[in-house]
Amino acid sequence: MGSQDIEKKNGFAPIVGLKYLFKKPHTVRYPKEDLEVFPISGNSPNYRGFHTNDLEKCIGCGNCARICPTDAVTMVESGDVKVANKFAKIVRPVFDYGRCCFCAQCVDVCPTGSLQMSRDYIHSFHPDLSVPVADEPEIVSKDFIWRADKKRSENPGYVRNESNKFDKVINFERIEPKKTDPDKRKISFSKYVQIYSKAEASKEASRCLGCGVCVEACPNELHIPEYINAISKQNPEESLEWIYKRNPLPLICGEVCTHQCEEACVVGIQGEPLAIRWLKTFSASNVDDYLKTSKITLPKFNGKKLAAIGGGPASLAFGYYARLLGYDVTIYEAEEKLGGALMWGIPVYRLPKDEMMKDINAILSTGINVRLKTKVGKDVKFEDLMNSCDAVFVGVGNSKPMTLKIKGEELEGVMQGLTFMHMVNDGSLKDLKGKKIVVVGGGNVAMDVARSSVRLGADVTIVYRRRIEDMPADPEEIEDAREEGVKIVEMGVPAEIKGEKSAQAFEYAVASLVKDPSGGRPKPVVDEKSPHVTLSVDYVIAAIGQTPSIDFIPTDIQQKIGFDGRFVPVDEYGRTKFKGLFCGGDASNSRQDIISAIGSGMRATKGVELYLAKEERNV
Amino acid sequence: MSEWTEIVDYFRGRSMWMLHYCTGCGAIELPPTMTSRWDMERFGITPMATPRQADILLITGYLAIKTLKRVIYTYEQMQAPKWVLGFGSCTINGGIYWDSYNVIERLDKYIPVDIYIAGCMPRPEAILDAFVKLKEMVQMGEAKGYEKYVKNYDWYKANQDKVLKRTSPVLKEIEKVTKIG
Amino acid sequence: MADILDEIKSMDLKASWLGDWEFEVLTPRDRLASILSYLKSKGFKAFMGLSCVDWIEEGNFELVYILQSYDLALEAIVKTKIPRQRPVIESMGTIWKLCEVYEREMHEFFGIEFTGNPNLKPFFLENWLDIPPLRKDFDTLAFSEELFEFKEDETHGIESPKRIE
Amino acid sequence: MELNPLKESNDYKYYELFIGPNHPGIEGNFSYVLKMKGHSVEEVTPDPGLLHRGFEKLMERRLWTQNLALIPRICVPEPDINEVAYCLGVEHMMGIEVPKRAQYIRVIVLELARMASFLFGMSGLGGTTGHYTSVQWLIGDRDYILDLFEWLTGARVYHIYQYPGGVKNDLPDGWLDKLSDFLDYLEKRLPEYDKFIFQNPIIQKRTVGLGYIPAEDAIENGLTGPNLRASGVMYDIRKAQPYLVYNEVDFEIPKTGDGDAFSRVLQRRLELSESIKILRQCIKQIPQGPHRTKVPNPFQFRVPKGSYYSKVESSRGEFGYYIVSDGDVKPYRVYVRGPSYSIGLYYATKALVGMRIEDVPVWIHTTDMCPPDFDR
Repeated sequence: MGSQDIEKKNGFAPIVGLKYLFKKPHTVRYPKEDLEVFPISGNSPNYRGFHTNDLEKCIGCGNCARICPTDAVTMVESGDVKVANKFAKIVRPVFDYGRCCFCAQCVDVCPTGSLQMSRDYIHSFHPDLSVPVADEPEIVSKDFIWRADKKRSENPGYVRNESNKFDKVINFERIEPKKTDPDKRKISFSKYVQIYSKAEASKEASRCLGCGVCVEACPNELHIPEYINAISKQNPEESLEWIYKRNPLPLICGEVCTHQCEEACVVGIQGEPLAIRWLKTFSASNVDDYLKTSKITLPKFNGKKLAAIGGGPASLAFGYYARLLGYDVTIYEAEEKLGGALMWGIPVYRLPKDEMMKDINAILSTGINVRLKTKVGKDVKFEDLMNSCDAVFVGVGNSKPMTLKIKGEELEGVMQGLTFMHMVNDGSLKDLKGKKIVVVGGGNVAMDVARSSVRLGADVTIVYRRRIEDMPADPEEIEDAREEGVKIVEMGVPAEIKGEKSAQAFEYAVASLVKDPSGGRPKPVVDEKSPHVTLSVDYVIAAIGQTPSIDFIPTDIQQKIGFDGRFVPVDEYGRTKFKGLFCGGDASNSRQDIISAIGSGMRATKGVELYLAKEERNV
Repeated sequence: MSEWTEIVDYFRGRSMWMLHYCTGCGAIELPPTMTSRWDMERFGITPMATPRQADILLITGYLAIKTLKRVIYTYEQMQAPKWVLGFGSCTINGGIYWDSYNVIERLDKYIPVDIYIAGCMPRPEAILDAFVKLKEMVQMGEAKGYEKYVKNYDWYKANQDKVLKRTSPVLKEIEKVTKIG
Repeated sequence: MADILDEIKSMDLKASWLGDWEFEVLTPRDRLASILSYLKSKGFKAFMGLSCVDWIEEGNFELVYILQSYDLALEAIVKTKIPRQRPVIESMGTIWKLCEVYEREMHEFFGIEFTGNPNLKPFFLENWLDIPPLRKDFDTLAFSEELFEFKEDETHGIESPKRIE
Repeated sequence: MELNPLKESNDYKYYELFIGPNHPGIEGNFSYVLKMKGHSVEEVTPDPGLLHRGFEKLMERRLWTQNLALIPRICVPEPDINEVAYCLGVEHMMGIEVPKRAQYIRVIVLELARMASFLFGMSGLGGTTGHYTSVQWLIGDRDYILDLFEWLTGARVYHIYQYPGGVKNDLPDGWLDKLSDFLDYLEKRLPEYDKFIFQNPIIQKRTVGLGYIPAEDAIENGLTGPNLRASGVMYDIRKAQPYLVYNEVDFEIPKTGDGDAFSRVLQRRLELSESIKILRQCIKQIPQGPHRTKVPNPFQFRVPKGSYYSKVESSRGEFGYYIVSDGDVKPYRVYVRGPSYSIGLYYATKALVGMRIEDVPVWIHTTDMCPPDFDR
């Protein structure tokens, strides 16, 4: 049709209009009737109206607030809600409908799926006539602000459904670092987990939502979102700078940290959490000079002297941060090498010694004195230290192992886990070919013992009191151990070790699990009916935990600080009840892992500073 | 006298003319509301081209500073009784343009608003709902924003002037640093 | 189609494809007028737009001329940089009269002077006394907070973790 | 902008008046100052900025994906075109491949938006020519398109449905049937539209021969889209530089070719038929498969360094996004080229001169300009 063939209208055309008299009206007579075009009456079934939020499912991560293009969402503390898990915060999103543009980006980014939109959209407000004009803007704007709750959830609108869950929509698969085959790795002590390549690291880092729930899970509150963001920008230097602010042992931590951050990671709610630990390893191993990269300038010594007892991560961290404040620190280590549990407790396939020394050397290069093979209490008197130094930090680990308390424990071939690991690490134990070993316990030490034994050629069985899923060891560790051929016996309660001079058989009872009414882990219960199983063994290794040993401290001081045999009570700055004595490391925190130890050392530095500043004022 | 006012208010509510002025994007939902699908003439509301014959001023969303001036002119030209409807998020607290250098934040600092509607933008149903509410308010004699404007003229004027009659740069410090070469 | 790019390259200018249907030409500012008229004579008759990018760190404004050829179905994007300190450039109103309108906008939003453009009066903004708003050093939120009297909490109520520093 | 008062010096011959912003004859919130002599226009000065929101600045402050909430608001009558243009640009710069199904859905959405925009624009013409039936009919029918959109995206006007890498949700069950029902309905309606709009003597008298734009003028002044094609330049981005799956569907560029106001409207009307044709093919050809490909999460959404000018044929002409990235999570600069810019702010100052005042609104509406897209 072109403009030239427009025909003229005929004169009867208006009459055609009469036919509309008999048609159904086009008008929707709202509010008397509603739209009837969708499967349900009213507006569309996926309408983006006011928000609904399942307050108990919500974990308060704040991603909705951060994605909001209009800044309409504020996280407000809500004491009246129950939290879903131990990492959940008690803040909940509050929406300002004087800002909201109903774009649903908050719904799309909600990791728990608790936030949804309803089909409700009508809300109007008129300010009261008596309100003074100057207050009116505030009053009006307040009326449009409310916390989203479940009130509207019977009328759901825009909801994230199956087809646009996180894993279908965003790059979501965890990138596992390459690992050597179990068959190959079980014959060698070399490291079997490969560090990410730059591309892998950047891809893995780009899964981070940046909410920072992990930060609160971390015992030392590392700047996790910041350093992951830097990796995502392919900038390991910047990343290390962030890490180094709160962790002077980045590579060690990357390799062996218990990574509670990953348990808290919100990405893990719908998929697998970020490999935060491996990312840290990546940035630490891609930087040669930590101090230079993190732009550390060392201050002059301020004349104060500090002593740190023990050469483990707590003392190293304490030494490093105290040095940054200008203190002159001396570390007293009983063994011939620094590192404590890292050196002797952790097998080299998890933490190669050269990687470890890289971290430690960086710390030492700041100018920290180290006195090796010096046992406090034997070579140096504790009282002398207290007198000669301005403050003393006790950063000793747990060296006193707990015993099985069963018959036959005194037999030859029955060993403690830590002793065993020490022997493996110092090279005194080289071959266990053909030997049968039973490891009792389910922690990381038990795994280390078992897997080291496998590498030495032994046939290993782990006996644990509860189920595999109750084991305190990292799931990855358990998985890797099983891949390497470690047998795991669940619900085995040790009963007796038999043998004449050396251990020959290990007997355990098969327990049944009884639910703990208070909600904790189920308890294994053994009674007369429980069947007993006997394994023939060459060695039995108990790895069921340790307690600290602070024998070098005089008993009166031990009593004064309230040491109960397992635990030294300290405040948030590592201060004990004895003036000038600070404590960190496994001796003073219940989590007993490396990052807690580092954290305790760092906080103790702050405590020392507060203490000395106070001293000065008093003088 | 008061009975007479009640009667007048009742009839006022039955016939309100809406000024045909699209100040912002919310105006796109007005044609459907005005025409056959939702047909707001059922409530006696119909568009009107000139401010002097209109009763309702719709602020359909954001107001750029330049438009604010026109809106104030228009509002002052309208004859009382007159009512203002704030449409959507932008009029309440800035909406999506909260950080824009050219869009005002809260409408009721500049002119009195009788009723606000949530939404970005409000659906025709929400608009009709607000109209019905406004109608009730007018009939009850509760919508007296125009009296407020007269009473608090100085306050409104001062707010208006702050935005419209600027004599010096708003961000003084920055201006010093980056003087155009 | 590729010929035009080779020809431009032979004129000692940097040019490259940005996509299937468009290429960019980087030119020094003194050759801008000649390259634009050359492209116009080659079929890029329609002037589609003028944009500006404020590269504050390198201290330049980058002017971007977008041209369209209906015969070749190609877009040419001509870019030139001028110093941020003295943002002055000749008006291209002699080639496309239409360009003067865009220049007026860029003058308003970036403060660029176009010599030869008779009409650089305020356009979109009224009574604007601050630095041009699209410059990178103009803080729109601060401006908005100051003029419209509100205070924005950009932490969204998310507390930063409590750390012992 | 202020008006100049009448002056004695020129014998009160000239006077100035505003057309807009508060004027039913102008599209949107925008105004021209007309200097008049008698009833003919002597000089036209556009006065934009009444809708200026500083989008280009706001976008620099927001994440790449946060901008998706902002972008549809640049041009109200056809938000989807903005979304698609921006997404196409971002996808090109990131090298994202969009699944076939998503591309088809995008074409469907774009064509529906074009139809909605045409119906809206035409109703405006009805308003300015005093032909109020067309307002009632066309806006009413446009609402059926909005219903389809609402079901698909969850909102009537601002759909926020596109996302880099595809579309946010798959088509709901039964949506395509509903779409084809609507197309049947519209096809039945179209002859009626033709009768009462194009064969209507009033509209013919008001538009035929008005505001003639020769082809060279149209090119020289940067006109695009139906306005350009009505002048006889058969250039359509969908054909010349096919994006999405426009090369897989069969459609034609209708030729009207007079360049007057009537042919501009007719051009749109005929392109509406082509849209229906495209939609019918899409319904038939749309493949199964994913509607979205995976992209980084919004907080880590980084676009590689570079720049790109992406464009989409909208119902008004070429909508272009010049996007500059410095590799960060926020765009460095986004420049929006609105299709009405050249015609509304520049060409109108030439074309309206000499026109009678009552023709000015008609001319404005036949060019279908949309002030928000140049005000931004």
